[in-house]
Amino acid sequence: MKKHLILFCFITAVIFFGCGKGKVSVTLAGSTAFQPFAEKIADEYMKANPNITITVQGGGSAVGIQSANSGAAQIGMADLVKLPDEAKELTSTIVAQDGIAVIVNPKNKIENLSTEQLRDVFNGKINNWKEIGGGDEPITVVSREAGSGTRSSFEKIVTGIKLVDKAVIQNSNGTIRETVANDENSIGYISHGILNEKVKGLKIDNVECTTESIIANNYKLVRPIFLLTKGTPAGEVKKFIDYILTDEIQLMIKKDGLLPAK
Amino acid sequence: MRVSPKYTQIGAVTILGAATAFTVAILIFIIIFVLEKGLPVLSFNFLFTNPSDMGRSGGILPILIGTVLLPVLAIIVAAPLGICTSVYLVEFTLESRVTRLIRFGTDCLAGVPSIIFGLFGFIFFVTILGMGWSIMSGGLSLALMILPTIIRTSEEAIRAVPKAYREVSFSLGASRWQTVRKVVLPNALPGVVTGVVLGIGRSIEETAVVIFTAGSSLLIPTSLFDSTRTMAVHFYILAREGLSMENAYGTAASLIIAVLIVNLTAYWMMHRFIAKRN
Amino acid sequence: MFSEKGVERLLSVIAFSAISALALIALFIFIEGIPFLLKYGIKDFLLSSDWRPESGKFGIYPMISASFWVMLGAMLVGAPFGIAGAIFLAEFTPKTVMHIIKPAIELLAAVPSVIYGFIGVVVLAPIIREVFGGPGLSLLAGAIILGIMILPTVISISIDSILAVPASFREGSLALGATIWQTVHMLTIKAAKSGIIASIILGMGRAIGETMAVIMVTGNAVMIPNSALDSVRTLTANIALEMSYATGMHREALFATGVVLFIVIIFLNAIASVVIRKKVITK
Amino acid sequence: MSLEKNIKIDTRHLNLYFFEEKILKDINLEITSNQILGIIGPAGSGKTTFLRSLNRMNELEPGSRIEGQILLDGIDIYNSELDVISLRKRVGIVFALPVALPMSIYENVVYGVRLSGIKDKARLDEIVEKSLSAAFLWDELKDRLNLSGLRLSGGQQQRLCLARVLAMEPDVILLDEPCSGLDPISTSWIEDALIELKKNYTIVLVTNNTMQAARVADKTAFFLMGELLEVGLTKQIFTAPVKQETNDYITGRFG
Repeated sequence: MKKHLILFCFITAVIFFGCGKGKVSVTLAGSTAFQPFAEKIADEYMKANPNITITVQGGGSAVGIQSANSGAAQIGMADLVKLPDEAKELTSTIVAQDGIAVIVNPKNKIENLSTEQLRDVFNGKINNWKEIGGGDEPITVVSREAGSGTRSSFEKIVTGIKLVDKAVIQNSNGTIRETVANDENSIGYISHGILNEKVKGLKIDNVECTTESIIANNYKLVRPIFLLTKGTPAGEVKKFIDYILTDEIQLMIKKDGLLPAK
Repeated sequence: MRVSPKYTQIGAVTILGAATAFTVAILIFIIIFVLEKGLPVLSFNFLFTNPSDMGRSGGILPILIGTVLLPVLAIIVAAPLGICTSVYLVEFTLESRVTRLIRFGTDCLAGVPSIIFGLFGFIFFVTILGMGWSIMSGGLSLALMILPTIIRTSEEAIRAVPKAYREVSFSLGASRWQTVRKVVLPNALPGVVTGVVLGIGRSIEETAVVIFTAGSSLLIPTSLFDSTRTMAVHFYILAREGLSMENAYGTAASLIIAVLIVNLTAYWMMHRFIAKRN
Repeated sequence: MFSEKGVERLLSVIAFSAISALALIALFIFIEGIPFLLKYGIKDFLLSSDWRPESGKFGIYPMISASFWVMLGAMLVGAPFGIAGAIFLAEFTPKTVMHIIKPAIELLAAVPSVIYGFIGVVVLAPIIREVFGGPGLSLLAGAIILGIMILPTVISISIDSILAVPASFREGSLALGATIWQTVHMLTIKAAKSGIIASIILGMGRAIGETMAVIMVTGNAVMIPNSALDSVRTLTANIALEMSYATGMHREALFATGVVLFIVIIFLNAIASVVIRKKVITK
Repeated sequence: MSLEKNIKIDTRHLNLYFFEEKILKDINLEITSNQILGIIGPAGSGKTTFLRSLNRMNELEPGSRIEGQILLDGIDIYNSELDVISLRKRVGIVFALPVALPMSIYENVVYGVRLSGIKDKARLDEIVEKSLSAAFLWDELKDRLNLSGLRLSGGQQQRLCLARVLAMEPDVILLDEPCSGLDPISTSWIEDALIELKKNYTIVLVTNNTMQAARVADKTAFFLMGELLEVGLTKQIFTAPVKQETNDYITGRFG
C-alpha cells in the first residue's frame, strides 16, 4: 500500500511539474560563435521581463537553420558569409558582425602574416615556422570542421584554400583557442569575440584584428551574424530581436568583442 | 637448459603483479587527478548556487538538477520496459529463431555508439515530435540508449535462475506470473540491479546524446519540456571552451562523487536485500 | 489482482514496443544513410580518401583506417595489461583483496569519457609532443586513452571467466605438483580463453564506438596515418564533429558513416556471439 | 465400499509423446484412494514421465503431447474445465532432488497456500506447524523458521519439500524418487511419514529402490520401455509376478 502511495505521489508530482509552465518561452539555436552573446543578452532580457524564458542552444549554424525551419527553435543563429539554400525560406536579420582572428601561441615570435602566407600555411605549402620568420619548428595547422560557419567564411575570404590533410580539426572556437594555447607550434582562427590573453592574435597584411580596424573596414576577415526566423518575426520573437538591435545591447556586444550590425 | 618451475613462477608473478600495479596506479591517478583539483572548489555554495557568466563563476545548481532529472527519467522509462521485455522473452516465449534474432539485435544496439542515439533523438524527439531540446527528449533518448544494456543484463540474470525453482513453484500451483514475481525476479535481482546501475552510470556520464537532445541551457528547469545541462556536458563545455578550469574540475569532482554514490548505494541495497533473505 | 492472461498480454505489448523502438533506431539510421550510399557509390564512399564535403567529395577511407588503427592500438595497450591484471587478481591475490579491487575497477567504467579525454589533452598530449614531436593530439594519444578506458571492461569480464573455471581443474593440476603459474598458463587460461576473447571483443566495440574522448585527443585530421604520431579522425568523430553544421548531401554522408559504423558493430558482435556459443558447446 | 468408488485416478489408453518420440505407450492404470502405489522400473522406462503427466508438469517441456485420458475423480484433467493451477493444488509433487526455494523455511511451507490467497497470520502459523509435524520436521526446526531453506541438509530439505506439498492439503501426492540422494536415516523418516499420510492422501511413489516399494507400497506397478507391464498388490508382485521381466528386475537379474 505504501508503495502505491509513493508511486501515486510521484506521478502526480511529475504531472504537475510537467504542466507547470505558464511562461512564454523563446528558443534560440545555432552558431556557437554567437551563443555566448545570445546567452548574455537573454539573461539581461529575462531580468527585465521575468515572465519570459529564453533558452539558448549551440549546435552550429546548420542546426540553427534546421531548427528554425522545423520549428524546434523560433530563432536560428547562423554566422555564414553566404546563407545556404536551406535558409532561403527563412527571414534573416543581421544582428552583429564578427571578425575572424588568426591566432598563434603567445610564445610564437611571429606577429604578422600576409594573406598569401596565410593561404600557404593552411594549404600546407609552408610547413615550418622558419620559412616565415619563426623558429625551426613544424607548423601545426588547426582548423574547424567542414561545414562550420567560421571555416567557410574564413576560406571564402582568404580564397584558394585547400586545407592541408594533416590539419588538426576542432569543432568549436573555444576548443581551437585551447588547442593553440596548449601547443606552441600551432596556428588557428577563432571568432574575434572570444580572443583572450591565452593566445596571440596575428596582424593580417599588417592590420591588427581589433574592433576599431574592423569598423574602419581595414581588417578583411569579417562575417555577418544572422538571426533566422520562419516568416517575419512577430510577438515575443520580434520584441527580442528588436531588443538585440537597441543601441544599449549593440554597445554591450561591442564591448565584448563583436561588432554592431551597422 | 630448463628453467626451474619455481623461477618461472616467481618471474610470472613479478610481471603480472607489475602490470596489475601499473593498471591500478593509472586508474587511481585519474581519480586523484580530478579530485585533487576539484575538491577544493567543491562546497555547499558551489553545489547550490546558480552559475553566472556561462559558468565562469558561480555554482552548478541547475546542472545538479539536470544531472539528477535526466538519468532518473531515463531509468524510470527504461528499467520497467527493459525488465518486462526480458521477462517476456525468457519466461513467456520459447527459444526460437526470433528470440535469437532479438537477442542479437539488442546486443548490436548495446554496442552502437551513443552518438547514433543522439542523432535519432535529435531528429525524432526534438524535431519530429516537437519536444525541443528538453529534459523529456534527453531522458527518452538516454532511455533508448540504455535499454539494450538493461534488457541483456536482466535477461542473463533471469536465465541464470535455476530451472528447478520454477518447476517447484509451478508444482505448488503457481501461475507463470506468480512464479516470475515470487521466485524468478527476487533471485535475478542482483543481476537486474547491476544492469540498472550500469544504465544509470551510462546516462550520467553521457555527453554527446545530452548535447544533441537536452541542449545545454544553464537555467533551472521549470518543466519537463525545458532544456537542461548535465555535469558531464557542463564539464565538457567548461574545459573545452576554456571558460573556467576551476569550475570544470569542481564539476568533474562532483560527477565522480555522484557516480560513486550511485554505485555504492546500489551495492549496499543489494547486499541488504540478500542478507535479509538468508 | 491481474489475471494471468492480462499480465501476459501486458508484458507482450511492452516487450513488443521496446523491441520495435530499438528496431526503429536501426531502421532510421539505414533509411537516412542507404540512399546516399546508392547515390554516391559504395566503393567511392568506402575507398576514396578525399573527404571534402564543401566540394561534394565524401571518401571515408581515412576514417576507416583511423578507426582500425586506433582500435588496434587500444587493444595493444588495454588487452595485455587487462588480461595480466585479471590473471593476477584472480589467481595470485587473496579473495578478500580481489573483492575490493574488482568493484573499484568496475567503478572506473563509469568515469565519464569526457574526463578521460580531458586528461588525455592536458596530461598525455603534451608529453607526446615533448618526447616524440608532432601535434601531440594523435593516434598514439587516442590509442593510449582508449586502452585505459577499456581496461575495466577487459579486467572485469576476464576475472569472471577465470573464476568460472571449476576449482576441481585447478586442484587436480596442483595435486600433480604443478606450480600455480604452470596451472594458470597450461590450464586456467585455456579453459577461460573464450571468456577472455569475448572481453577483448567487447572492449573493441567500446573502443570503436567511443566518441567524445576520441574527438578530444586524436586531433581529427582527415588523413591516412603514416605514423602513430599523426593526427587522425575516427568514424564516430567524423559524425559528431560535423553533424551540427552539416546540411544536404553532407548530412546524408554522415548518416552513411553511421551505417558503416553500425555494420562494423554488427560484425564484431557476430564474432563475439560465435566465440561465446563455442564456449557453451565446449562446456 | 465398492471398488469403483475407491478409484482416485484412472488413466485410459494414455500415450505421451515428446515431439515424434512416443514415451508412454497405452497406459491403463487405476490408482486407489488412501493407498500408496509404488512405481518401479529401470531408468528410461517412463515412470517419471508418467508421474509428471498426472499433474500436467510434462506440459512445461516443449514438444510434449498427450493422447488418451487421465481421470481424477472421474473428471478428465486434460480436457475439462479444470484449470491446471487448481489441478496442481490438488495433486502435489515432490521431486527427486530436494529443492528448497531461496527463502525462509516458513515462507517455503506457506508458498502454495499464500498463492491461494490465505493471508491470515494465525492460520498460516497453524498450517506451518501441522505440515512440518506431518513431515517429522517440526521438532527440529520450530525455533528456526526464519532460517533460509537453503541452509538445511539434503534430508531436511526433502522433508521440507514434502511439508510444502502437505501445506496445500492436496488429494494426491506424487513423489519422484524422493529418497534417491538421502542417507538411510532420512529415508526412513520419509517412509514413516508416507505410511502415516496415506490415511488422508492418495500417494504415488516412483522409486529406483525396489525394497522401498516393498516396504511402503500397497500396490506396485512395473514399467518397462514406456509400457505398464504389470500392476498388482505389492506382496503378489514381489512374491509371484506374472511376467518374467518383472521377476528379473526384482531379483536384480535384469539386463
